[in-house]
Amino acid sequence: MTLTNMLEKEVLIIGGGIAGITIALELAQWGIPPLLIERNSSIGGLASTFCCKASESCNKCFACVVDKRVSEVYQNKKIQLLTQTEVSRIRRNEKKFEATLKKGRELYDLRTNAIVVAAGIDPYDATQKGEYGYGRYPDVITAKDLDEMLRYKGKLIRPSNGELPARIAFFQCVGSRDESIGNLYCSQVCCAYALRLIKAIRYQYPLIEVSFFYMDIQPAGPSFESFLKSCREDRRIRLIRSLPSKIYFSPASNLLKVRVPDPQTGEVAEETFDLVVLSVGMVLNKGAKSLVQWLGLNYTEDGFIESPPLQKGVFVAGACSGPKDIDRTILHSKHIALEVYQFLKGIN
Amino acid sequence: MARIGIFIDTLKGTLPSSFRDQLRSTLREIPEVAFSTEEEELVSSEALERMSKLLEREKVERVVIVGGSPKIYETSFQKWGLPLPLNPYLFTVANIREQVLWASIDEKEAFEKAKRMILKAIRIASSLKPIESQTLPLKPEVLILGGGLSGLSIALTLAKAGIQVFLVEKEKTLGGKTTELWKFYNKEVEVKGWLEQKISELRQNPRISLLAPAQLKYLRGHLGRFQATVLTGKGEEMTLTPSVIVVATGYGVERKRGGIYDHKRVITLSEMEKLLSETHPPFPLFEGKRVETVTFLLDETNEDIKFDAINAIKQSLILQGSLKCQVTILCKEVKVSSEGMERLYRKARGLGVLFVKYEEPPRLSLVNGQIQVEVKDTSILHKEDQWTISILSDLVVLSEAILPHQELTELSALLKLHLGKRGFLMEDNPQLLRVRSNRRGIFVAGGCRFPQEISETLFEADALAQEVLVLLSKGAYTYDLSVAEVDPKKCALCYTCPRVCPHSAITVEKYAERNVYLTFGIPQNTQWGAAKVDPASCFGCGICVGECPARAITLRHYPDELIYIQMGVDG
Amino acid sequence: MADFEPKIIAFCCDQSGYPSADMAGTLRLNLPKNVEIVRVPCAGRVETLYLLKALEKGADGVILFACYEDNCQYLRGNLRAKGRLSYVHRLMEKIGLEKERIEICYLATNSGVKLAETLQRKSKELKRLGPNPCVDRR
Amino acid sequence: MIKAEQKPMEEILRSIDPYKKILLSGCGACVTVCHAGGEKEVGLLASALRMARKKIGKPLEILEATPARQCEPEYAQDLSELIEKVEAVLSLACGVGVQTLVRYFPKMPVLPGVNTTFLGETLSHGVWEERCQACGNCILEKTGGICPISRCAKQLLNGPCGGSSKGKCEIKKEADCAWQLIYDRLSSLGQLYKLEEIIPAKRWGVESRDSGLRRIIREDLKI
Repeated sequence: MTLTNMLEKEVLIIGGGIAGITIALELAQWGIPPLLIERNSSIGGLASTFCCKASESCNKCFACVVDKRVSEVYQNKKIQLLTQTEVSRIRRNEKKFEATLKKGRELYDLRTNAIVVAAGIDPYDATQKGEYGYGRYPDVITAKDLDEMLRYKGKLIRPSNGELPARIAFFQCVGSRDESIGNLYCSQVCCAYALRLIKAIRYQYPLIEVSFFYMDIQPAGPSFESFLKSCREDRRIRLIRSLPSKIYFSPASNLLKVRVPDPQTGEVAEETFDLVVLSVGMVLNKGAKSLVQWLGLNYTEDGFIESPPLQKGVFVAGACSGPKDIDRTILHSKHIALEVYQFLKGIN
Repeated sequence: MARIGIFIDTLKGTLPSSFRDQLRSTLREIPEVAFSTEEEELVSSEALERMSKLLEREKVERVVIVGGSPKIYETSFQKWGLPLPLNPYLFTVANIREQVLWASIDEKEAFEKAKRMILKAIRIASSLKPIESQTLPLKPEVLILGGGLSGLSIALTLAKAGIQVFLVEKEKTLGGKTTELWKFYNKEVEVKGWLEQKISELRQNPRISLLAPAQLKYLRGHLGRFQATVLTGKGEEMTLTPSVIVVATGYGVERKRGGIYDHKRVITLSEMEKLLSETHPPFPLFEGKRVETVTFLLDETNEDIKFDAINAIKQSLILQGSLKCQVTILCKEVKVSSEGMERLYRKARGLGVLFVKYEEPPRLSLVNGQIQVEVKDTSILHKEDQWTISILSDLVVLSEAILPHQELTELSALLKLHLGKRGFLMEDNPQLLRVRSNRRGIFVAGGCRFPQEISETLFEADALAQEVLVLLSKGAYTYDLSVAEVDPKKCALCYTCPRVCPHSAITVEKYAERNVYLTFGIPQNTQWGAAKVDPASCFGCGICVGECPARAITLRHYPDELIYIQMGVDG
Repeated sequence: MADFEPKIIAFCCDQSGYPSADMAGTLRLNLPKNVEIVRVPCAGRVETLYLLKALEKGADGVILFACYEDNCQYLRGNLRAKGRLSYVHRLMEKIGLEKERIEICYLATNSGVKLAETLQRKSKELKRLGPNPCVDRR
Repeated sequence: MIKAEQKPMEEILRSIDPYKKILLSGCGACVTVCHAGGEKEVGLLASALRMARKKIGKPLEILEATPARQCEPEYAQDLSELIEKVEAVLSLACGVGVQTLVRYFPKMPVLPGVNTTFLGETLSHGVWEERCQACGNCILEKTGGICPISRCAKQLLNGPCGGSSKGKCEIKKEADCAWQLIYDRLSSLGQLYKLEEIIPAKRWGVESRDSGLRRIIREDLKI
């Protein structure tokens, strides 16, 4: 049997990632109690699976900020939170929106004045880059896999044998800046993200050697320059401007082989790695597609959701409107929160 | 002996019943315990209602909650403003779930540990003192320092929301560095008109008082009661009393000088922007002669700044695309991490703009009135095969070094704000969420913290406006007195606490009735100086407490006693 | 000596140490048996005197869980804690007490694993060092 | 104000070695301000001493007190109740405070816990520098307000020595040459002519301690 509940809210926020959370908290501060819905059983989204990437000192990854905000939402009684809930239909009825929400077997009929789409992003599916062997070679993992490993296990291992890797390679721009797959955009966050992971790993395991393969290093935030300098000064971190085209697996040695140019001479030689980490880029969350359709939103050239949308009362926040790191997602969401407030109060 | 009520939160059955039974028999033996009761989920509103009634009926003076992490209860009691008959600071929590049940294996051991923790919580409860809250009225008045893009968009947003804004700009004109831009990289509109529109809106807004040219001379006071002395261009002093201050004074630039860099054909990105705005197709002219080759030289400084690459690529598209120039861009990294930039970069390459990534700094020299740029191309991997390219250019366009403003050090001292390692305002501390400063009531945005591209600057400005508006929206700031407090009789006036307080919440004021330095025989009513914590500006961290050499400061919600009991040690 | 279970007093900053201890619980990580978690609003609240008193009145070891540098909610609480700890280390050297008994460990809100590992490691270290000879065990 | 520095732990331990019960007395004035002997420092030292003695198997009992100013008779006398209970006093006050206790408690050993270092100024938090030697006849008016007695290693009164180089002192390389500072200061005040006046040699035997114990007497204040 399905139960149908009636709800009347000023704002519906779709997506409980850092963008949705920030907006919910900001609106609650205004005294506007929002409804925050999240498809998964817990909120925090992608960023809440990230580990702290500090080395000797904080490397400004902002992961801890997400954790703090998540617990604030759980404690804030002004925010109505529905987890494991999805939108099954939205339509505009004059000035209001009518949405049907589905939580397990329960249905909610919601009337709301404003909708915030904070659907977030998916990491690029690395199996599509077959040449890197993700999904086939156990020791080829994505940066997200590595991040979760460090957060929940606290240690670095080779998935194939559980041992500590001695040589790691990071491949940048997997799914970004790539004409062959049609992603003609920079995901903006992966350089700093991967370098922070590298710093954290190097701090925890002083003997590990890391090679970082990249096209162009993209800066992030005010202290990036000194951070990058410290990476360059680390003799066990090699920054190599070249993206290997293929990963070979040697079953006999259980190692990954990559053709690598020597940063000093430029000679290309085959090198072996214990672990290869793919810095996967961002693509729009798959679940957002139906929202785009129901609300009549537009996609950007890069396949994200256009923000600000043309429709009144609909707002698009966070990385689903284009790649953003945690820091900029928070700023963007506060900006959206203000716009929502101005819309509801009729200020323009 | 205070009467203590015990609430056992079973956390939907997480606390096993055998455990609870043992616990209740233990609790019966403790004389302070007035009653103990169980709840399935203590943070639910029904349970809180029952709690409230029970507290009233049993007339308990302190409450111990046995359950999960205190973090799940504290906000419930302290921030929801529940009408509990007991001061929220008279509650304490024994965190059995996280620290015992989930951390130990042996059941017997677990119970012993839990018992110790509960006994400790009872001791803590007996030591607790109520803490009241206070309200500070905040009138809707904001002082903004800096009339650049950040400052003026914040001013407009605040004014629209009904805030009275004083905008202080040291120059006569508004707009700051943005006035040097001709076109957006991602829109067809010209920046000039867009900016002028904003400025005229600002000038017409009755809620915005524009003070330009003017400068901040002194600042006293705290959140809600700032006293700012502003020196106007006419040399008059004005005193403003804003509730909140926004600092958006922008950044400085410095172009490379000396030798060839002084040559007139070496220009900056903003000079090129101006040249392009004045150019009529089919081609650009420099001193009356056609410009055919342009070379951009980027990244000699500031690896963290993105907008130089944006502007260079934007300009190259115009030069190469419609003005028939050959453009070369020399850079260390192609910084395309801005929306749409990868596409523009590819478009530029498609049009024939050459990108050369260098490691060693390119050399400039004068050859027949043109600038020759020599650079080693690193795009060939094999180092021995890398050759040096030499480009004869009609114009060389430099990116400027982005620096903190000269006056920023002085301003930071005036406002008691932290200066980061690079000399910009505030350290890059994630907890400040970019727009907050070390002081409550002062916010920082724009280039004086970190120079960014226009759309990012605008998001940041809005994020700041949001914070300010939320703070001012209730007309008052209500806060608990869970803050540091100086005992003026013990204060040695050593100035340690005003120096160490990260929030500049402590000042030395004449308010104390009597001080140890008064010798015998002097009338008691003499007002004497002592350090004083402004409770509305204090964040309650307790740094000053540990630093005070006279041990004259107490942190009201974390006194010595509370810490010693937790340590299991007598003070 | 075999059953010596060192007493560790762990000062936990409310911004990092305490939530990390909660997270360690959530992840069901084992903590050493004899740990006193002392919750403080900021590592900067931990006075030099508390560190000494902890050693004087019963702890075999002390850990100060503070936030990483440049990530302190109160900007410099972690730095002050570090300064105070260095003062205590100097004193301990003079007294002839092993410096390893007091340690500062930097965490973020989400460092549950690191907190548990650090406490386990400390407990092992202290077992090796033996009981604190300065404790007033009256 | 008076600046002091805690004595090395070894020296303090040696001096209190014979005693089982002592009073550790701080002072609420100068030594509190320079973080050498206020209530905080008293607590820290007491705890450290107890541990040090416990470790060598000779437990020490310590009473703690921090009078507002140990150098005033009344405050010092307030300690009498505590002093009766102990075998010795370890004082973290300056040398003056120690001697005040000595005067009022003739049979009680009073041991210094700090070295009274100089009369100085706070340069920044935690950094102090000497500014005055209490020479007894101030010449700051003639030297642009910078004291060559305390700040010149050689206490020269009429210009720098030959060792002044690039504005730095030859005795302590990191210190500024006092006479360079005096010159710069007078020059910025437009008072360089003051340098032409010869400052006569100090009459140490009359103005200063070379003539024996100094004493100030204000007949008008006497009760």
